[in-house]
Amino acid sequence: MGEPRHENLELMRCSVVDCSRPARGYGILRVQPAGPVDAQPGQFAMLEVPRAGTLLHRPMSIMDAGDTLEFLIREVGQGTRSLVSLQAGDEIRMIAPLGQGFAPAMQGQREVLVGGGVGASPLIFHAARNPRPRMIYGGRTGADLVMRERASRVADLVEVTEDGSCGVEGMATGPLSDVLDAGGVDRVLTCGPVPMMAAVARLCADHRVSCLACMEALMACGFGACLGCAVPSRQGGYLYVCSDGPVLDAMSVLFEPLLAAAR
Amino acid sequence: MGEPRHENLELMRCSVVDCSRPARGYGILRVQPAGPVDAQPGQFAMLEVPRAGTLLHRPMSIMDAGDTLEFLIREVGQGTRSLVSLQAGDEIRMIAPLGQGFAPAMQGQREVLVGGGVGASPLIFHAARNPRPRMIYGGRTGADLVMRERASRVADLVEVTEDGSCGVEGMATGPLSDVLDAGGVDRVLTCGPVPMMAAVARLCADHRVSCLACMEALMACGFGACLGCAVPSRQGGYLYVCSDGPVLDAMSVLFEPLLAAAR
Amino acid sequence: MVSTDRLMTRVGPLVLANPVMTASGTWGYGHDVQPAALSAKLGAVCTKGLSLEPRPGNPPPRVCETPAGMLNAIGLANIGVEAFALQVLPVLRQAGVTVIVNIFAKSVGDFARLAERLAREEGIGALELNVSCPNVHEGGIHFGRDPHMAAALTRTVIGASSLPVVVKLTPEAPDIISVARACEQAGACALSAINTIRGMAIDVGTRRPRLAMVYGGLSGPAIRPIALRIVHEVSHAVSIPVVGIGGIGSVEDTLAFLMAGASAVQIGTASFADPMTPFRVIEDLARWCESRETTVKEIIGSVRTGER
Amino acid sequence: MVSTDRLMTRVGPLVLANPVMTASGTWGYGHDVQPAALSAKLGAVCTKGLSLEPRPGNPPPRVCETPAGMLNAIGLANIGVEAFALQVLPVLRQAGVTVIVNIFAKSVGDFARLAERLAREEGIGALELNVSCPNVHEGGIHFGRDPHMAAALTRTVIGASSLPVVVKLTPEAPDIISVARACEQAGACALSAINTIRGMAIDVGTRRPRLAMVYGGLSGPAIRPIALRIVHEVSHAVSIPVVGIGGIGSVEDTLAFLMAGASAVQIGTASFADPMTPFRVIEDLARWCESRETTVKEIIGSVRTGER
Ligand SMILES: Cc1cc2nc3c(=O)[nH]c(=O)nc-3n(C[C@H](O)[C@H](O)[C@H](O)COP(=O)(O)OP(=O)(O)OC[C@H]3O[C@@H](n4cnc5c(N)ncnc54)[C@H](O)[C@@H]3O)c2cc1C
Ligand SMILES: Cc1cc2nc3c(=O)[nH]c(=O)nc-3n(C[C@H](O)[C@H](O)[C@H](O)COP(=O)(O)OP(=O)(O)OC[C@H]3O[C@@H](n4cnc5c(N)ncnc54)[C@H](O)[C@@H]3O)c2cc1C
Ligand SMILES: Cc1cc2nc3c(=O)[nH]c(=O)nc-3n(C[C@H](O)[C@H](O)[C@H](O)COP(=O)(O)O)c2cc1C
Ligand SMILES: Cc1cc2nc3c(=O)[nH]c(=O)nc-3n(C[C@H](O)[C@H](O)[C@H](O)COP(=O)(O)O)c2cc1C
Ligand code: FES
Ligand code: FES
Repeated sequence: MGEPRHENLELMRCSVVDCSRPARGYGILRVQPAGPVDAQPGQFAMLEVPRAGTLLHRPMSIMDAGDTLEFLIREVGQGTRSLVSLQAGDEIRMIAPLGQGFAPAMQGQREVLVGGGVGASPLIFHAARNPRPRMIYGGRTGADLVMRERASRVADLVEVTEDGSCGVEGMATGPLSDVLDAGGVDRVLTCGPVPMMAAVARLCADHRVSCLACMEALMACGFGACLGCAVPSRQGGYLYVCSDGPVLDAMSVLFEPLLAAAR
Repeated sequence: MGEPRHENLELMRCSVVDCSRPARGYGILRVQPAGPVDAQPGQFAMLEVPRAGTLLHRPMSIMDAGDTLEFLIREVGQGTRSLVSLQAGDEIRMIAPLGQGFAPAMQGQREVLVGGGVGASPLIFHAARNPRPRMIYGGRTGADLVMRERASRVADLVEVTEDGSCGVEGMATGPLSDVLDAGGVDRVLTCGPVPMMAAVARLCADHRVSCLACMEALMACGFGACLGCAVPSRQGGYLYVCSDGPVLDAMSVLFEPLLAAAR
Repeated sequence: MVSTDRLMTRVGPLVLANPVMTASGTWGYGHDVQPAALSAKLGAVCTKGLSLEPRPGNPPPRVCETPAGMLNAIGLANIGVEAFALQVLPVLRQAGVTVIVNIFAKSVGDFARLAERLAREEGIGALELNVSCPNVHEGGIHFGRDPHMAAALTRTVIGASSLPVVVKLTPEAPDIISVARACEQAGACALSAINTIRGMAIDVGTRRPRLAMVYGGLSGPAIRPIALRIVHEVSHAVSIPVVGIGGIGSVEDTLAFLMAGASAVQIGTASFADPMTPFRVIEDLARWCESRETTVKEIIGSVRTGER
Repeated sequence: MVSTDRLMTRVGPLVLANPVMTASGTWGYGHDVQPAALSAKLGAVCTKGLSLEPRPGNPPPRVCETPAGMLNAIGLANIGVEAFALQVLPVLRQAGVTVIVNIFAKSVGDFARLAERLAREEGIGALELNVSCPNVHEGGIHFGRDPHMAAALTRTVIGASSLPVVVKLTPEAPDIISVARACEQAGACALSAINTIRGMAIDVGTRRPRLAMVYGGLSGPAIRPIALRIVHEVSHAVSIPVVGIGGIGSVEDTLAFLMAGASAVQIGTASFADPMTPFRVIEDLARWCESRETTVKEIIGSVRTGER
């Protein structure tokens, strides 16, 4: 309470290095910030949407942070459409990093990552910074596994598709269940659609394995000012995705109301 | 009344050929419409403002219409700033041509054009389509006479600046007064700031010379739907710049309230 | 222009081929801005606010742009009822336009005279009572603020004309639900909502108001969330149809108003930027209904509230 | 951060270094979002709406974007008066922040208890009564709609606390001028306007309201023209200072509200996109006044109406 959550909430000017299109409807945006950005996997940025006339900025997980910052963006509306159409040399402002990321894996800790859709982004960042983990990567069809190449460079990849067009047929929880049954897993990190994360959290709870979920919520600010990003807490009340998370102990999240809202 | 004023109010897709910058704060936008545009000098277009998040389109006099359409744009706000930053290949939509232009000069009719600021634009178009007229071109300083080169190609140019930095020192009405005193002028065409047009109209009335003013007004639509573009009529009531004009008989316009509003 | 049965809707006794109308004051008289033949493809045209006598309107500046909206203080400039009856109506009738005539007056008596005069003409689908224009003192906004006055006015106009009466609600009514219910009880065949909301803009360079009348009515996407909320509230409070108005410019906007409970919509400000907007919306709506095998009737009021 | 005498302004007994405050609910408690040392550079901080007991707030989704605006239904989540007094106020006091504490309650009695409790603490500049939050049933919007209730509440709170009281007006009051005058007569030291306007948005894909609470408060540039008009109306109807709120994000916006009659402004939604907005506005305002050799005091109410 007594301390502000953020040292610096200045908008940082970045110039776009490139925005590649790994697949239809997706973009990988790489920007060069004015100064160095010390980001942890799981943290996010609030990106200004240039030239779209939108008011609020858009939260995006950081997929890589070194000299440049990288984001994996799926087009779902006006803001993301405008972001993936950025071109080299364009300017974009953002606040980064924000939120609580994944705690780094401890020495010898065995992790399994479970990602779906653009949820692969923070997991790839985490994998790249930690001893090569196993990663279960799910989607409806093979085309949804847009980061499969890149993921396989940093993790032992298990691909899962609902239609079986790529890897195992079914849901990500299938292979996860097998892995957990086999034992020896210390923690599971998950990021993806709410139904997937809810199922992963339940499986982990059943197996008494700790689970961290990298959550999403509609956000107005991204830094604790609006109280918009509430998710129900199992302890009562709410957790705030932008400041308590986005990485939350999956046990502390009450997924049921979120699932109902998504139906 | 019984007839619609416009045959076709479809937005026309154009691609930007180029947007040159004749001077700081000005742009000459050249676009290639999908089909041919049969525009008269004095007519205007309603230009969509791409990527600025603005709602309404912006009225712009047509400076030339052949294969391409040309506009002279002064940056005064968000819309015009965005328009002059367009680049070759960009797409822009517009409705054109709109409004009533200058009636062409009749055989042997001797005209004097009096322009100020971007008001030079429709006059240059008119001059290019008619026997070489005399054109008085005024501005605060020489830097304001951005189209002087081009104007001198189509008209006998008299330059006037308030600070004397270029051509005659003073107001455009100075040289106009001399010309009218000398006699032989059949009509005067004017476009520019309201105080200039009001003074020109008064001079012409004093000399019993007919005067056409190409007027501006704040516009929401540009095609007679909103009734926003009213200017007071000397006959009582209002004239509508977009449909009765923009070229109006200067005698029919009540300039006094417009002058008061501009103070 | 598509017009399948899927798009059919009712506004009181009016059966409309589709639920897309143009809003009063944004489409002229239906034949002067766009050809009457085009207007005939709309669900209906609401003509520019009409008074007994012609009116010149307010001094300029009359309009200015604001974030995602605009302010207007046109002052209900119009050609007067006689010119409308003699010059406009025959053209609209000929072209088969469904016409809703928006009217206003400064007294109940003048409203009645206006309605009477119009009732003598063929080809009018309904009257829309503008009891809510914020831009002129005599524009009748007091009628729209008070349930009793609104009801009395509605009754008088119905008595004077026998034409179906739509009452256009002002968002500035202290208690819009009461006004809506009072108009329903007084016999209105439908309600339309909303008219503009009074606003102001200042040019800080000159320190002048951007409108000569100082205040003007705010319209456009900026007011859409407010309009949608009011349409939702009102359509749940009455059982006559509600026509949704306010910042509509796309099929998504139209669907939102229908789902909230509107039986039809009016498009205003959006037509200023693109005067083909209403036709695009009709086509998109036809495609939307087609691809989902649904109808406008099914969409009306289908918002899923209270499920969480 | 500049803070010259040119920017000085008064809000009742409060003398502010500059007229730029942060709006309640958009700047946390003044020390948690941005450091208290930064908050100290503001004219004042209005803290997040506070109640006697802590409140968890509404279920998500709580926010959504709309054209040039946003809807929120936070539900007045807050830490409660005890935690505020014990954990927050000492930090703000220490840093020298000018604090206006925004409070709400569901009864006059609870309002009084809240005011009494806060009056026991040092370092509070004024109370701002939120009688207008549209997002919770017990949020007290009824107090803000009725002149008599608003006046009675104001009197009670003043009696209970001796702290200066600012009443925050709701644009949804049937007669906002009467409410304003009633609060003035009841002893309010200033009025602030406006709070958000209730709106709604629907996701037409899922047919669900975009907010779990269905309706939420509209804020941001979309409402600016409405807010400016209300500030102009209210500041001409009362002689106590008015604090302008609604869609302010730049020095031009701030100047417009000052010219319309506001003695100070609050910045809300604009800080969500850029949390340095208030400081940028202060700097720009200092430059504007400097270059024109003028002062905030001179700008207040200087709009040139009635000159045409
Ligand atoms: C912490 C965090 C990290 C995120 N990381 C990524 C990422 O790495 N890559 C990526 O593509 N997206 C990410 N998102 C989601 C992304 O922020 C939204 O997709 C984006 O804001 C939508 O903006 P828009 O203007 O394109 O869509 P809008 O027009 O605003 O909305 C389009 C649709 O998307 C939904 N939507 C909007 N915002 C969100 C959201 N925050 N979460 C879920 N659904 C939303 C809306 O409800 C609507 O149905 C993240 C969100 C959060 C909170
Ligand atoms: C028929 C017609 C022809 C025109 N031809 C030209 C032209 O050839 N070249 C050119 O540069 N401009 C022309 N204008 C003016 C031009 O339309 C405006 O400058 C433009 O709309 C301003 O848009 P903005 O978004 O940049 O400014 P805004 O942010 O909208 O306004 C900035 C400032 O400009 C003023 N302004 C806005 N619109 C007008 C207007 N229509 N007339 C006068 N002042 C205005 C505003 O009051 C404000 O003070 C013409 C206007 C009309 C009506
Ligand atoms: C320029 C203009 C003129 C209008 N004139 C009228 C009118 O004469 N009568 C009326 O009832 N409403 C009038 N309105 C209000 C519109 O019909 C409509 O209710 C309002 O603009 C909201 O819809 P929109 O956001 O789609 O424009 C006018 C609106 C505008 C913008
Ligand atoms: C997320 C959010 C939370 C708010 N919480 C409060 C509150 O607790 N108390 C209050 O009086 N106003 C609250 N408001 C209203 C603002 O203080 C302000 O009156 C309104 O947002 C208009 O200003 P703006 O357009 O600058 O945001 C809140 C507004 C927002 C957007
Ligand atoms: S997004 Fe604003 S508090 Fe979390
Ligand atoms: S600009 Fe709309 S009527 Fe002239």
